[in-house]
Amino acid sequence: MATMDEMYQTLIIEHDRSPRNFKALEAPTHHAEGRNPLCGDEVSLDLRLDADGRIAEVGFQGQGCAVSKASASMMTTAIQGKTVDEAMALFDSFHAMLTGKTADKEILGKLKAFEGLAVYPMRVKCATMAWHVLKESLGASRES
Amino acid sequence: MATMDEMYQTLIIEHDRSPRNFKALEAPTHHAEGRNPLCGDEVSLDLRLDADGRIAEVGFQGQGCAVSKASASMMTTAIQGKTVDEAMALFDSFHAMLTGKTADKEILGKLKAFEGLAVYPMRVKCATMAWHVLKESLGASRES
Amino acid sequence: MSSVRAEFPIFSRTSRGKPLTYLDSGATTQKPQVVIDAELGFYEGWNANIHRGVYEFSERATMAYDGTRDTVAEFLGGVRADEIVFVRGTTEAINLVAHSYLKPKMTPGATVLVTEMEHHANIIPWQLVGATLKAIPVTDAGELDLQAAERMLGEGPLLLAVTHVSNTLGTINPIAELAAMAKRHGVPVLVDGAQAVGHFPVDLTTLGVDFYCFSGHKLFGPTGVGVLWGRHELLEAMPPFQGGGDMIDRVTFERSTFAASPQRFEAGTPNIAGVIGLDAAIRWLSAQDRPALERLDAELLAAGYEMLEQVPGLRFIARPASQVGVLTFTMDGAHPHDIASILDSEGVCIRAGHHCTQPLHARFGVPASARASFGPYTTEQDLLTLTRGLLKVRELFG
Amino acid sequence: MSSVRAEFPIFSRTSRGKPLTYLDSGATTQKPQVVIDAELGFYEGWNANIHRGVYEFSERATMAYDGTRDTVAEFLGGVRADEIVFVRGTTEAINLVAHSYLKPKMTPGATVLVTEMEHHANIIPWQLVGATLKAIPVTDAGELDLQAAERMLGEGPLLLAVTHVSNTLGTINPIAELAAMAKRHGVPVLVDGAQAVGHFPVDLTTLGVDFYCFSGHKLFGPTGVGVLWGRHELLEAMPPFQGGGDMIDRVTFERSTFAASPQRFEAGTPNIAGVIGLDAAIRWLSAQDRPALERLDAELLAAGYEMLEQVPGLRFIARPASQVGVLTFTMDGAHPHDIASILDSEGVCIRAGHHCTQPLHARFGVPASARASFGPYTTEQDLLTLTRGLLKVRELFG
Ligand SMILES: Cc1ncc(COP(=O)(O)O)c(C=O)c1O
Ligand SMILES: Cc1ncc(COP(=O)(O)O)c(C=O)c1O
Repeated sequence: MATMDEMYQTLIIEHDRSPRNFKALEAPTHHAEGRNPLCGDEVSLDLRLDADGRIAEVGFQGQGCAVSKASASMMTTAIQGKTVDEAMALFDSFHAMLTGKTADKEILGKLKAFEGLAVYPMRVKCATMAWHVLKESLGASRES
Repeated sequence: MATMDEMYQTLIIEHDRSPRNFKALEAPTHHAEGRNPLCGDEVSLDLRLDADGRIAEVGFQGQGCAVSKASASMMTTAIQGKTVDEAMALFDSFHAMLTGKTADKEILGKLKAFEGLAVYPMRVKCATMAWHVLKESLGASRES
Repeated sequence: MSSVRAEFPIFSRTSRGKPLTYLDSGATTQKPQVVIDAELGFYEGWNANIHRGVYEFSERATMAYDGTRDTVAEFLGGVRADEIVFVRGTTEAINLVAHSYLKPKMTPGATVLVTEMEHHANIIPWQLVGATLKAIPVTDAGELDLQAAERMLGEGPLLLAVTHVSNTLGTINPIAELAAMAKRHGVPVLVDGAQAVGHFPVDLTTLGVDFYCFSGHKLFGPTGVGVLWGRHELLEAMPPFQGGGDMIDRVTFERSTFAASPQRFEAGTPNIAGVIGLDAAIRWLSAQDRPALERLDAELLAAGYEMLEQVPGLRFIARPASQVGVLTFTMDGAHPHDIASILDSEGVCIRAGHHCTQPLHARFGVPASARASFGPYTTEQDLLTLTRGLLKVRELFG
Repeated sequence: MSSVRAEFPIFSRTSRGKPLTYLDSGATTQKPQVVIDAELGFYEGWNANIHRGVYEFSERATMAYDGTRDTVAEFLGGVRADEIVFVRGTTEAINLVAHSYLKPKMTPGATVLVTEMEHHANIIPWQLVGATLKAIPVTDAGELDLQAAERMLGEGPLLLAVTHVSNTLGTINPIAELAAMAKRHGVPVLVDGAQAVGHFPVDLTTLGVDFYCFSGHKLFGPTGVGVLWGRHELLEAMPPFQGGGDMIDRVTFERSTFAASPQRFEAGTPNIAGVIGLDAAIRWLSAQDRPALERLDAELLAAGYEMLEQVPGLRFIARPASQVGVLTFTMDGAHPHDIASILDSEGVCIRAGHHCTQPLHARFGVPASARASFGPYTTEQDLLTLTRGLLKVRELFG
């Protein structure tokens, strides 16, 4: 399991420098924003679902620490093409892994890189914020 | 120096049972009341000063613990016939003795019996209450 | 000798040179070694402020502090952890509810229904926010008059604020029954659990009340920490009590917004070590054989009544049918303060005065009383020493 | 190596397996052994509730608790002991003044004058009682604009509420000068001394202010205890803040009357062990060579500035002419939380975020910053370790 240092050295800084899908969408079907008042991290998320209910396109914007930005960036690539239920299952596993619960790590793929964060609970919020925003954007729309 | 037990055994209970000057005065020149809200002790004090400014007559009433009643009773006998300044000097010595300061014990006479109370600071209030009321009654009149 | 007594280091000490006979657990309980060690361990080993640090000690302090909400939530029968607000003690908890729950609902003449046996902490806060108080009467046996309660609940009070256990009489009030009554009348219920939680388990998932509060220092924990539990919907709708760090969302000079409960009610640096000590205290208590402790308390109480009945001139204020280990009395010709002083010279610690229940004392027509109250470390020897001391008082004053 | 460091047991511990480099004393200070022992000694040796017990332990606890007022009064330059009110901390002190002093004077549109560098604890309480805030601007150097202060004091605020030392920038504000100005305009002054009292002596007999407050946990004392000092005439005229035991005179259901200050403001069982620990902390600090500690702080600060200036991309938020040992900065390309996490892996404890000063961060156009703050146990080695850690951050993010 990677230490905080190693996590930074490998993927976190790389995604912080060149975040994937760092953009607003032209015609999003879903949108939500989130904020961590304690550290000032902010994420704004756009999604476009296609007719089958798959996530066709996703973009995020915001400011914050490298962990939250890297996590948002990796989330956008991980959920692309997934159904809403698949994306939520991914979040459940991701969340379980970070809070030290038994998690289905198989489906996590590259997201496993964050595993070492589980021993730094104060930073887990940073890594899950984008996912909470994702959940909110999808949850809100499902009800409407 | 007497222990709490010995103090009770000797004078406190005797004065509690038969308090001296336990009465209201017919024509007091001075009056004041005091109360210790924590234990419910209450003292009401009447004084009559004569033309020379000497305490000609004194009476107290009230309810409370044996310490406060005994102290009030002994105070009334101790100040009888004294000038206001002499009574206040007596209080100063009494107070000093009870708060562990150097006191002129010579002038205290029988009041020395309370000396052992100095090591029971929670009860010192009970022993000084009547004196505080005395001071208030005299102080108030001096200003008017 | 009670088996838990050895876990409390204070019992190796003397009082006025005599073996310690501690019968004032109603005022504050003694602390088992594990509680003392928990605070000590924090200060010596990982002291840090909470919530905004990412470093190891701050992380550990934060997890311990917020984790205590889980401990408390479980202790209270399995309520939500985010319904646990940390405060200084019962007094602050009630003031918080008075300020943030009741005050916004206040109209001229609005009443709060209390009882004649309430502690001042469950009287003054309501008066300070302008409520008129009505009080459910207490019978000669020291119990609540439930018929009067039913009638008074029908008179439209904004809240019923009632103690679970009387700190003066030991009476265990029928809270579930009162809460059911209150519910029929649409009246929310706050329960002062200060004297209850240390004596028997409390399950808030079945009790049917809306707010519950207690103090750590009466629960074998540290001073300066206590708990307010409130139903989530109620807490969420309440404005802040105090303002400052840690309870905010966004702050500008024009306007500030606030965090969700329970954070909204915990402004500033809390008593972190106190909360950590409370966690240890609750874990300690939960690990005991609680039915056995309750039995012990009842047995000692029965023994205490029997012994004290032998003391000439001693009168109990009341003798409720269901009560915890508290003996409250007066003695003909001897003021409670004198009783306490003479007992003190024998190493016996009791409390004398009005025990912060002036209205209850007025109800029973005495200005003050003497109270001996038990803890799980109380022994029959303590009661024998008490009785011997009271006989001596009797001799002196008899 | 600082001579006092050995008195703090925590420095024998490691953080993330590395020697502890504690640079977060602005958030909370570490505790010398004498403070820990004072609390421990109380719980193990003479634990009791205060004020209403006549037995030895209660008497001793009462004397220790109330005696701490003398210790604090002397520590603050020799004010009256009955002007010392014990509270949970700075935050509660300010809320108390907002509620009991300011609120009765509030009229629609009434203002409180604060400064742009205030902690949220000196912002929100005034907003909660309905005051409009005006803020004295902070210059680029991180200092108060005194000309603006003079002008704004002339605009009729009900109160000037100002921090003695900025928790974010370290700025030592010219309180005596501000108080003199305020006096000319007839404006009373509250000073938030949270970050001051641990760094230099404060003499309230000459400072010319009306209220002063601080927290024990930032003064080498326990959490959950703090002090409000107020001028006797002001305290005496103020209504209670919280209601409950120990702050009353007579209680009836119709009407209650209250004790004199400071008791009137201390409802319920206070943090007795905390006050006893605070006493030990103040005695400990007062026994130190304080000018030497101030010199050490200044030397380390100068050294720290020099070292950190060598870190590429590091920018200090501001650099006030007169300040205590605090270094607050941002780094190009690295968020403060990431800086703190990487330092954490080296055993270095700093704080990242807005430090409860969102308006000050807005003033300097940054959402967050990293802060290293010193205590009397801070060493040059700590600063070297910090610098090395920051160079590593630079390497990763550069
Ligand atoms: C300047 C200042 N004021 C007020 C506070 C609040 O103190 P506490 O959290 O101890 O109530 C702090 C501490 O964070 C501070 O630094
Ligand atoms: C029944 C009851 N309610 C409230 C209180 C107040 O608790 P605290 O002083 O810990 O705030 C007490 C303790 O004296 C009590 O016995």
